[in-house]
Amino acid sequence: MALIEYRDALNQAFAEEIERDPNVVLIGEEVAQYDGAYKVTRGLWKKYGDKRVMDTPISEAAFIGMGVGASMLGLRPVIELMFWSFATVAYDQIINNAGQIRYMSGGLINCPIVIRGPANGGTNVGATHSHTPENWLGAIPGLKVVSAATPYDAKGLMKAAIRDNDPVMFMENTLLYGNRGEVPEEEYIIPLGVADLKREGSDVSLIAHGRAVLTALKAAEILASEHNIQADVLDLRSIRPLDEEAILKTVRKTHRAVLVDENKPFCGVSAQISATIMEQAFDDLDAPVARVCSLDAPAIYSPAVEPLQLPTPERVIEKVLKLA
Amino acid sequence: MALIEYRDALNQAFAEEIERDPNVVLIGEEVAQYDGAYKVTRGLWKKYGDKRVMDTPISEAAFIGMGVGASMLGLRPVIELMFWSFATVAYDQIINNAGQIRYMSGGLINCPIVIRGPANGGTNVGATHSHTPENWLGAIPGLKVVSAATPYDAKGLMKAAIRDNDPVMFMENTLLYGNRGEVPEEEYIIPLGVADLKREGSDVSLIAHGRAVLTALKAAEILASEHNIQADVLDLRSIRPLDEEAILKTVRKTHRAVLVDENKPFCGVSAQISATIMEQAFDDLDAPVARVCSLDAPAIYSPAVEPLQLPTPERVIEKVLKLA
Amino acid sequence: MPKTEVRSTDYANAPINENLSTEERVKLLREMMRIRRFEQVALKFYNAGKMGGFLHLYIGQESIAVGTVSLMGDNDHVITAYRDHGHALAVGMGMNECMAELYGKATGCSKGKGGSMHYFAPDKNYWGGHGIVAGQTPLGLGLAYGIKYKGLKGAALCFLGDGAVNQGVVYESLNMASLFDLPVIYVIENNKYSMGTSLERSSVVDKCLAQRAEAFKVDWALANGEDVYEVRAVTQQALERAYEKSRPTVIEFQTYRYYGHSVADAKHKGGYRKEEEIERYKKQHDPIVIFKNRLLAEKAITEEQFEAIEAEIKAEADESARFAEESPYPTVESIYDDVYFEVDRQTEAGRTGRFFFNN
Amino acid sequence: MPKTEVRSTDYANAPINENLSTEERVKLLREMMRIRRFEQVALKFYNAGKMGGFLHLYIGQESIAVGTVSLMGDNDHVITAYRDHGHALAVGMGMNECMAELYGKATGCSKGKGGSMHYFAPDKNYWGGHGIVAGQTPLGLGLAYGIKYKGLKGAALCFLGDGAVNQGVVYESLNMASLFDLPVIYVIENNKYSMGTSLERSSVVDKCLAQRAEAFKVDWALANGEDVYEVRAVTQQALERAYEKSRPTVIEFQTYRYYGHSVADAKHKGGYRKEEEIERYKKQHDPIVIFKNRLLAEKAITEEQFEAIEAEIKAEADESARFAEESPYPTVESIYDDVYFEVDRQTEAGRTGRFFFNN
Ligand SMILES: Cc1ncc(C[n+]2csc(CCOP(=O)(O)OP(=O)(O)O)c2C)c(N)n1
Ligand SMILES: Cc1ncc(C[n+]2csc(CCOP(=O)(O)OP(=O)(O)O)c2C)c(N)n1
Ligand SMILES: [Mg+2]
Ligand SMILES: [Mg+2]
Repeated sequence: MALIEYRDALNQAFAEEIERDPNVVLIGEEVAQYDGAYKVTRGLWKKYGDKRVMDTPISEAAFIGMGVGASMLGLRPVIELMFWSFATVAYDQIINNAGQIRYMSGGLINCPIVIRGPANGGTNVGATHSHTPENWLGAIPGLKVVSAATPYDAKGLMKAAIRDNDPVMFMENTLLYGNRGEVPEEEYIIPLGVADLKREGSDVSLIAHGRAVLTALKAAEILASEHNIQADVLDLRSIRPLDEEAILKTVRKTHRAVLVDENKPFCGVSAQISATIMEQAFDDLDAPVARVCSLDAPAIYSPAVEPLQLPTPERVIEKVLKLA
Repeated sequence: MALIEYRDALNQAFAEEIERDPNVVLIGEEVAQYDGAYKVTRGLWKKYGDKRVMDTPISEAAFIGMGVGASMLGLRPVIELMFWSFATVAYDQIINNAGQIRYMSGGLINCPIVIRGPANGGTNVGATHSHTPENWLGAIPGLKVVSAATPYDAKGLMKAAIRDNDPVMFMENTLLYGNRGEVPEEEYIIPLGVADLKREGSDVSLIAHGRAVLTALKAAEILASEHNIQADVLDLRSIRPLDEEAILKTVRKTHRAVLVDENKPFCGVSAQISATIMEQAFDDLDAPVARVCSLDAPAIYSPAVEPLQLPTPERVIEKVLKLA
Repeated sequence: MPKTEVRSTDYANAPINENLSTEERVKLLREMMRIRRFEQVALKFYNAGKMGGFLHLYIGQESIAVGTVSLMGDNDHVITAYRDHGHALAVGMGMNECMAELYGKATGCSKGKGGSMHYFAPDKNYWGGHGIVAGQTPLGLGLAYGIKYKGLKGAALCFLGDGAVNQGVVYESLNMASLFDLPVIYVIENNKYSMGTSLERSSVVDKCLAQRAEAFKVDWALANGEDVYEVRAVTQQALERAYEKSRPTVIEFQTYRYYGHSVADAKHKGGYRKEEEIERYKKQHDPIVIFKNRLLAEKAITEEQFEAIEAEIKAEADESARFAEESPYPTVESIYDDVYFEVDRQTEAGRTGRFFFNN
Repeated sequence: MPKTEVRSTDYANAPINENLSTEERVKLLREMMRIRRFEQVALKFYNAGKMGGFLHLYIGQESIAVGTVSLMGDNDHVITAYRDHGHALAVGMGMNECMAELYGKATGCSKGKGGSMHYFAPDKNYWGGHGIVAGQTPLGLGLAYGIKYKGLKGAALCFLGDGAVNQGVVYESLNMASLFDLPVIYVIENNKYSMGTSLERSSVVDKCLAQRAEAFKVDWALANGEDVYEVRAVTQQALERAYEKSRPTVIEFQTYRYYGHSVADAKHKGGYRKEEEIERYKKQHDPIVIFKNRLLAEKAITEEQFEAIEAEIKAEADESARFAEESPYPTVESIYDDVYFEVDRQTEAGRTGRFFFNN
């Protein structure tokens, strides 16, 4: 297996799907001639040309709406938001047109698009550029939401997202783009709705998605080496559909859960997971489910402070130790 | 005390605040000459003129942004969204400009605006017009979110919202506009962040906001009369700030809670409340916290079916009986 | 950029109209009458409490939907806003599924899920019915983009109101249509009011709204929408521009709605517009009366034939109400259908993970 | 609507310029030099890893911020996008708080919370510094609205880029500015690229971007931004229009950025733009060189005086880096400050209910 970067794993997924299906087209700001602001689409325009890889003006509402309209005719647009934060200027097109058109048409219209891009804090770009909208979008029935933590997952999930016949909101992470991981040569697909137990333990369940999975894994190592606590680390991978069985399974095994989530806490993904465990595994709990989220304020710029606004292994460990 | 309609209670709040503070200005589509699409601003343009009550083009992003800009100079715009659902076309202005500008400026800029309008399903206007964004907006630190269930609360909370120096998202309800309730002649204000125990019981806590409070109250009556179960009915009134003490108090009293919420369940307000109880009153619970939310799909149009998509007293009762 | 030229002022002589057979001419009239009658029946039953939500009537504007849609070929597509019954019937949707939709019945065109504002018939190249003002304009762009991507010669007709032009997404779309040479035709149905706000109170224009297209080097035309021949002649030029040059156009048709913005609009008569104004339009500018008189003059139709059509259409509309009345409502369980393609079909993807979160 | 006329082509003779004292002229040059030097120092320490996030340099465009801002009176306000250091220094912000902001220090103008893209100084009528492309344009409208509401004679200068004009909210704002007679001046700083995309690849225009204002009957002007006299002359006309008629204007200044879009923009040299192009602008169109030569010709300044200013400014900039370096970082606890006015002040409202939800 090759050791490749997260961005290149995505890039492979795009290339393979462009080759496989003539309806797949990449659309967004700077995705073509510039190779993508974060080089995720590097080389694709050069290889596949204007038709398959298309630069747009800074008009997110119009180009996402255009993608939705084209998808109604059977195209499979894969649309980059340079930052997922910029979804706010295209929100109506995402929520109402991508999200509701199938329903409002009684199922007559399908919307097989992917909207993708980085959705994370931690890069000192300030509050407007550091939103984590997986809870915003997961809250909308009609949309699917995916979040990938590793190169392997990024590729497999992206291929599934492109082939999926529903609108998939795909959350990447600028801090992960340069991470390397093993990705097989042969084709593979990771279905949406399947969580991945990234570490096996027995004493506590750490449940996370996206970069928080890496935070949880780090915490788990320290818990094991310094506190003799063995943690399950469950990577949700897909927020909606959600692999509730996997969540319940780990909780029923360890009887304790700490949710690690770069979302803010109020109505964040972690709130939903906590409520789920409340509703379905209450009697299995030996302690209340705890949450480690981003500190509940707009993202601070200061490079010295922002890392501490996100969940850290230390905060995770602290919570785990309190539960025990 | 006069028995007046919810819309008129709001109307009184506007009139009183316009008279009190020369910086208060009402802005929105059809709020002036047309008296408001739902007649909430009836007569105010006639009385106070163009300067204080202002019609706009159908340009929500621009007029909300205009309000934010004006508020930076000290005005107190009260901006109507004809439906809160239309926030999607102005989302950037709400989330990033109203919500984050104070933070990004290190506290140098204040944004004392109110954005208001109906935020509810149940009127057979389809998915795009039936969003309940209190969870979307509550999730944004920097914003405040309020939801009023009665004429009395509507007036008192609106006055507090207008005087508040932070951006307040005020959720009304087209199905409540015509409801009558007692409103005192003399001036009063209801602070944000204070829940209201609308019914006292001992066996179970029903926690709700907005129109769901009325649903909970109906359920409570039937529970009392038919099942001899006495329910506390707690009206949150304010989503952010949230009166957690009141929530914990009722839960610690009854040891059982059913959350009634017209939000969809995924990352809805009820998810946050459930997580809160999990975190802070786990040991007080005799049963898992249950939720009765809108059925988790886009809002259906059909007038015969939509009422059943929202929480009903029957669904609340069913949940309560399961807990007991 | 010059206003799109239309050579003749009697649009009956425009190439696209002069070769119309008698049958085709009568069909134009008939389609307009169908829309009007359908809505009159809908209004009756709306007032009788059979429907919920809004009912935005198209009555007074029929010539625009019928004229434009009558030109559509296989690769042409339509999309519009919430005042959508006219376009729906014009593309050939049946009154039955349209009326049943208003009743919120499972037999409705959108299974009772969309309602008045959300009619759809993709099989007829009709993509809705959209409730968020101007939200459909980038979708129209996307249809045009899709047509071009597939290498087809066709156009997307995207309708919007005179109030909708003040949503920014319209200008984003115009720039992109022009930049990428997309065959989209934005048709502004200027009925002079957006709810209770007159054009003058919402929009600053030089000559007209369509002229704003110049900012993006998009061709435009201003035309009188009351004459279905004129509508066709002007639209045809835009279609040719789309087919031959893959270039967009903005057309503004002057028109008028007789009823309120939606049914519950007490102020529309004598409030924000004078009763005399409404009466003047009805008397002097009614697209059905005008076209009927023209066909009578052309001897394409007789008064008796007209009445026969009236009767047929009345029967069709009445029958649609009966059909709607007798149709079943959707079940509560069906609330969860049509949310996800994969779930509906119970594909592998649709069976993996949890999709709905009520407990 | 005619392009705003500027009578003389030597803008030194424009009324607003001809009466400038020598001191005032030198100050214009000095302010431009301040911006450049500040950014050069910032770049050095950015590359040394002292800062995070983006750093969008204004170098090459200094004449625009300095020229426009030099005209501002007490009731005039400024707002801009993320390329905001120039406007910030031009309104009189100190290098110290600006540099400290880049370092993310508590002594920064936004307490280290905003960073490079989010400078603010309301006491100097400077309202940011905004990261979302064109998101500031309705705020500019609101400043103008607020000025008018308060009965003041003033204007809001709202800056945006050539790529930003394709956000719809710009057109919504123009329509409203025109409709409500609001004294806002939109200043497009056309540096020919939005990130890696040339104007031609993003925007269809007839004569220029500013001309799009005609669609809303808003006056406009296209001007060369490299000459600070021209910037002042053209802006002054817009200000007068704002003061006297409460009417908006769109001005487009042609300009150029020497560096990449932000510092990490490998493709800006020899990628999306030729090295020769950059060199040509630096050699022939540099606003500081041009103005320096003019002042030398006018005998308003000597080469020695110029060098003395250089030295002063260099000291000021170096000192700002020292100040920033030695300043403390914000505490982790301060993350929760500046979210809510009421909480910060612990008013009754700020002590009621829970505001933050980490456990
Ligand atoms: C974004 C948005 N804002 C407001 C509304 C409410 N609304 C529905 S129709 C309408 C008026 C639109 O007028 P116009 O575009 O002229 O179309 P017409 O109704 O005349 O056909 C308004 C304000 C909406 N549906 N969506
Ligand atoms: C809504 C939004 N979309 C995209 C971006 C990313 N972005 C930041 S600056 C920029 C280019 C803007 O170019 P222009 O307006 O010409 O200004 P310049 O950088 O040249 O000063 C882009 C695409 C953003 N910040 N906001
Ligand atoms: Mg209209
Ligand atoms: Mg630029």
